[in-house]
Amino acid sequence: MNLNLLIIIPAITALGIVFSSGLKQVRFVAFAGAVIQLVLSFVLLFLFQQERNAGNNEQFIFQATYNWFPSININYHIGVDGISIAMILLTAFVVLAGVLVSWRQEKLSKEFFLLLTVLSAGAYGYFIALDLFTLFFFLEVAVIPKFLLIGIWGSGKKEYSAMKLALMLMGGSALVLVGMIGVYFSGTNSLDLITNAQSSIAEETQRIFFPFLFVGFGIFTALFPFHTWVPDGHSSAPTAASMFLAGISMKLGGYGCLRAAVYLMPEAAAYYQPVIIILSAIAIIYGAFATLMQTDLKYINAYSSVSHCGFVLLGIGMLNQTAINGAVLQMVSHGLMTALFFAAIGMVYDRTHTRMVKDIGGLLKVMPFIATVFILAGLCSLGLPGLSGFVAEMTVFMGSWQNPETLYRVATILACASIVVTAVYILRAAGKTMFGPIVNQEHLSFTDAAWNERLAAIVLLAAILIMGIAPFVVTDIIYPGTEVMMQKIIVHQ
Amino acid sequence: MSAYEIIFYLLAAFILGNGILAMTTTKIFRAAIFLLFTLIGVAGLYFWMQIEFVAAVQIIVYVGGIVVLIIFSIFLTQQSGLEMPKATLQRKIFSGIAAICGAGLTGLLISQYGFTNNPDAVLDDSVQNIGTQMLDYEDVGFALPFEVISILLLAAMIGAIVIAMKSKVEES
Amino acid sequence: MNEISITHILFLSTALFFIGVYGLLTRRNMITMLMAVELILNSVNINFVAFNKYLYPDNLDGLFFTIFIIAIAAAEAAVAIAIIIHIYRNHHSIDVEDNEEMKY
Amino acid sequence: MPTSTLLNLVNILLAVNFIAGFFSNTVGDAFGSMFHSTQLIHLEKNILNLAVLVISLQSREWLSTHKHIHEFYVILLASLSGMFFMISAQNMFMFYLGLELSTIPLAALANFDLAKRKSGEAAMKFIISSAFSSGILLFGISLLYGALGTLSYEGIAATMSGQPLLILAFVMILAGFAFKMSAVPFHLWTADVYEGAPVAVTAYLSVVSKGAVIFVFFSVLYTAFEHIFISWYNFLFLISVLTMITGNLFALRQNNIKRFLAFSSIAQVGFILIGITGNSAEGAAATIFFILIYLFSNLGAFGVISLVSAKTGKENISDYKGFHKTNPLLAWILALSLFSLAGIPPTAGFFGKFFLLMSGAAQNNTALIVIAALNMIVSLYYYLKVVKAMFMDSNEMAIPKVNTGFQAGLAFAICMAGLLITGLFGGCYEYIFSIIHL
Repeated sequence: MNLNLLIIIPAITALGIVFSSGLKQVRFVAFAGAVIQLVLSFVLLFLFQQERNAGNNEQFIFQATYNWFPSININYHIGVDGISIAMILLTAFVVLAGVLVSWRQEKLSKEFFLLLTVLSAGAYGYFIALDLFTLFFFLEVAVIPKFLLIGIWGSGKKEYSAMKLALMLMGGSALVLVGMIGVYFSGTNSLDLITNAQSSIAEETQRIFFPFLFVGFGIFTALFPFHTWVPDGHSSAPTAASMFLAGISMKLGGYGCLRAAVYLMPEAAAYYQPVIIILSAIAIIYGAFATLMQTDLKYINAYSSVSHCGFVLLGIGMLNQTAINGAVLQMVSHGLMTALFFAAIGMVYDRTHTRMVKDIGGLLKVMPFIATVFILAGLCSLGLPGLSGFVAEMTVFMGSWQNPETLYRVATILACASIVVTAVYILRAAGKTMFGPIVNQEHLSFTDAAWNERLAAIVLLAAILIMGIAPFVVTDIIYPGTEVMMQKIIVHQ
Repeated sequence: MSAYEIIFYLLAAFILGNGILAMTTTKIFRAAIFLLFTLIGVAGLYFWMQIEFVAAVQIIVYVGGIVVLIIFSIFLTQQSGLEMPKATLQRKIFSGIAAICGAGLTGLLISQYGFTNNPDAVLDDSVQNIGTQMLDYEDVGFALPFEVISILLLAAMIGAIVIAMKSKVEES
Repeated sequence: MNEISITHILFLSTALFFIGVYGLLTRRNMITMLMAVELILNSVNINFVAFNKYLYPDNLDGLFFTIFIIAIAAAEAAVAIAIIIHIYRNHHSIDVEDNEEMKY
Repeated sequence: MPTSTLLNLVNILLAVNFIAGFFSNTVGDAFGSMFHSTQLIHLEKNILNLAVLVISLQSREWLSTHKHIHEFYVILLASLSGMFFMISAQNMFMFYLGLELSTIPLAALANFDLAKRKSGEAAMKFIISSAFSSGILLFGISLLYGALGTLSYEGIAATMSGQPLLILAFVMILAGFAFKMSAVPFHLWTADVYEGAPVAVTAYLSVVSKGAVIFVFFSVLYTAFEHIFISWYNFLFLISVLTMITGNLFALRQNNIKRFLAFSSIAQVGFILIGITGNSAEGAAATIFFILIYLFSNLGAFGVISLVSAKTGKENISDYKGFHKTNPLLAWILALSLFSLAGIPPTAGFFGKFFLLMSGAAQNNTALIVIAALNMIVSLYYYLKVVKAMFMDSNEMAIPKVNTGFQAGLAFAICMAGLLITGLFGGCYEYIFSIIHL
């Protein structure tokens, strides 16, 4: 299969949006694009499995290379392994749900859907890139749409949040840039992931440039102490943008940490392992406790995202296969769950026009569907068995426990303990807003979810349930991918 | 010390003295006159070096042209007897130190480099030779620069006229 | 004939150059700044002529450079004075600080 | 001839000139060795031709009310021809002559907003500072001539050494160049001149003038001063870092959008210098490529500003609040241009900056790359501030709808197409790289 389709379809969608007028046409084009992309992702999954079953054991399948700038050996190189496919599927689900949720986006609808599409194109391109330049290109493509989405359509102190987010993410990518240049001049004179993975980089060089790459990508995934853009950005963004931000954008970072930083520089990863573990453990605990203090639903989910993304980094930092599998699973699971959560919050907000926990109550009676979605998302977040969150976090814990050193044991236990805190804030928020007495009598007049909202929620819920009940569907694709990577990582430890 | 040397040092003192005065005097008209003397001194230096053509050009263009232009513009734009605004002392000291250090460093490096005069140097600077080379388009010729500078003079002239021309709007 | 070392002529031109630089840095009047520039260009001219005369008499590079610099200086002065006169008509002052509306 | 016919005719002729540039590819010398031509030089001239064409298209609005159109074009083209002679020069003499031909008439041009006080001041500042910088440059050249006895680049390269006096001469020449490129610490004239001069002239100064000087600068560095690379690397490193930082810090606090672009262009020069420190074919290619991109991005921005300024006279960043509501298309053009200046993909600026960094990094100077990366973030902040003003701030007194004429529209189309195509399609960079023979 030609992987370029994954970028071409959003590009065509974007063009279509540019040339259509009025909300109806625009959203139809965007919706059609998202559906086609989702179908395409499943086709990709199917073809990928077929190839694997046919005995194609290459690390990356469907590779394609174009000599972009031959004189300095920069290529447009794409290909997928199981990890990429999982991320692509995640993106397709979230994008579709995001378009559905924004169905009634009256204000500047054309620009809104255009930016969403560009953002998704950046994410797709990022997940299939096998050359650091290509990767970096798509990473940055995805930043500015976020800035505009938050700044134009956001709420609250949107301009501040948008600026903070854009600068911190660009700061992250600037660090990545330095790291990339370090990789290029480490001897291979190439930015190709495969080429660089095959020739090992000198350890001295690794130690200099690993922090750049890891922290650079880490900022995208809320690495402590660079997580401060997350709460502001997520809470100010319009619903669909929050979904994209938490669901996709934060995953760019985790994926990059794994794919570029740890995979290319395993020795340095081992060298810096304690730092990574400590920082991610802090992020988990800090995120959980900070959530306790929040009274705004969006802030609750934003801070809990910091905590959950800490698990991704913790898993990667443990440097063993189970933990890394867990990290990838957590990326997918958290992407779906948080998107669902933000969608539910957005639906509540559209009706009540408040996100404060104290102003809302007893919505289950008024709008049972939305309330159910909200509660399910919360349960997934606190790791209820049967939902995706449980699978992912369990795997991370199991992987982490394999690491016998005291420091890592402590970190693991602390991370486990954070689940309890998560349960507290989730149950408190859900209980107050969904069960409890009705606070505002006006809320009685609200209608339940419209068809587009239902569809969006169902799409995401389905994915969460499938992952929770039959995790092997996902793990089967991911494991071979991480296995190949682990071979290099373990050899070099 | 031969007369030849003495003349050089006198010329040098004349040039530098007038130069300093031109840059430090507070009355603008005096500054222009000191500049005039400096430029005449430089022309004298060319005569002393026996490069008559350049000396003549120096007098015709600089003394006869530019300085007259400057004096003319002084008359047009301000009362020549008035004192000009003074730079602050701090600025003067800073500039003075910068200039002296720069001159000292450059002078030091020049004397270290040890330029030695080419003993059998005979420069053919006859007007005929200059004219021939000026219009020569072969290897050592300056025909192209000659053309280029004519464009330059033309463009500068047009620009100057457009700017300095009195427009009717301003009169009303 | 060649008793004077070229180094002495270079000292003269260097001194003249830095006198010009000093003037440019301290003067706040446009016409006097223009005068400073003329001094700088003159010092360069002395250099070229001296080098050409005493060191490299094979061709006339330095001499021509000087002649062209003089011509360019004339053009420059003409444009500058046109601008000065124009400013004076609009502002009635040509001291840089008087009419400096623009700050860094 | 009525004004509009005249302007149309001029623009058509400029377009013909630009297209004809592609068909003239004679290589060799003329007038002894005074005029030299290679494929690379043709390309550089074509880039400048394109820029002049775009500027001419954009400034139609302003020119159509001006009384001295004929003179404007005569002076503009004289200055352009000066740049051509300068680029084609093979010795310091022709270089100097071309440089003066390109700057002295420009000073007159900077004064072409005859009724405005600032315009005259800008012209004066420009001519005095350029005369001063020529003076320094000339003193350096004269010392070089005295020490080496030659003015041609080849001759200098053959006999150049690390003697202190020669280094001093080199530093003086470098200072002269720094003035013309407005690199720190010789940048003080830039903002005032950019603000005061008419927008068309500012655009010309910031793109064509600067571009031409940079073309010459790196070719002189790479040919005449090739052998003292070790000496100039540190100077250039220092200048580039200072230029970037100063440009960025001052750009942060500007209110006037022309001053803002002036400081941003200073910062861009710092970035270009990073590429030049690479001292390699990659460095040269990256520099030319970046200038091509810089042309599109800067002229895109100046085009919008020029239109707005000609129609409403507003030039402050705060005037641009709510610009997107009234002029969505122009707002997007300005935003894309600014993104390209900030180096954000998929605009071409991203590729340009990346290649500059890559060629600079070839000297293994990690500090330089880190500083550059940090500066990219700072610069992003102020570019985004303008974008924020246009898209996010509300304004009762927003700039009313501005009509884009056909010609200005064409200029925008050229800029935007250039912004998107030059980077994404690698052929452009590869072509530049292939014709560089150092």
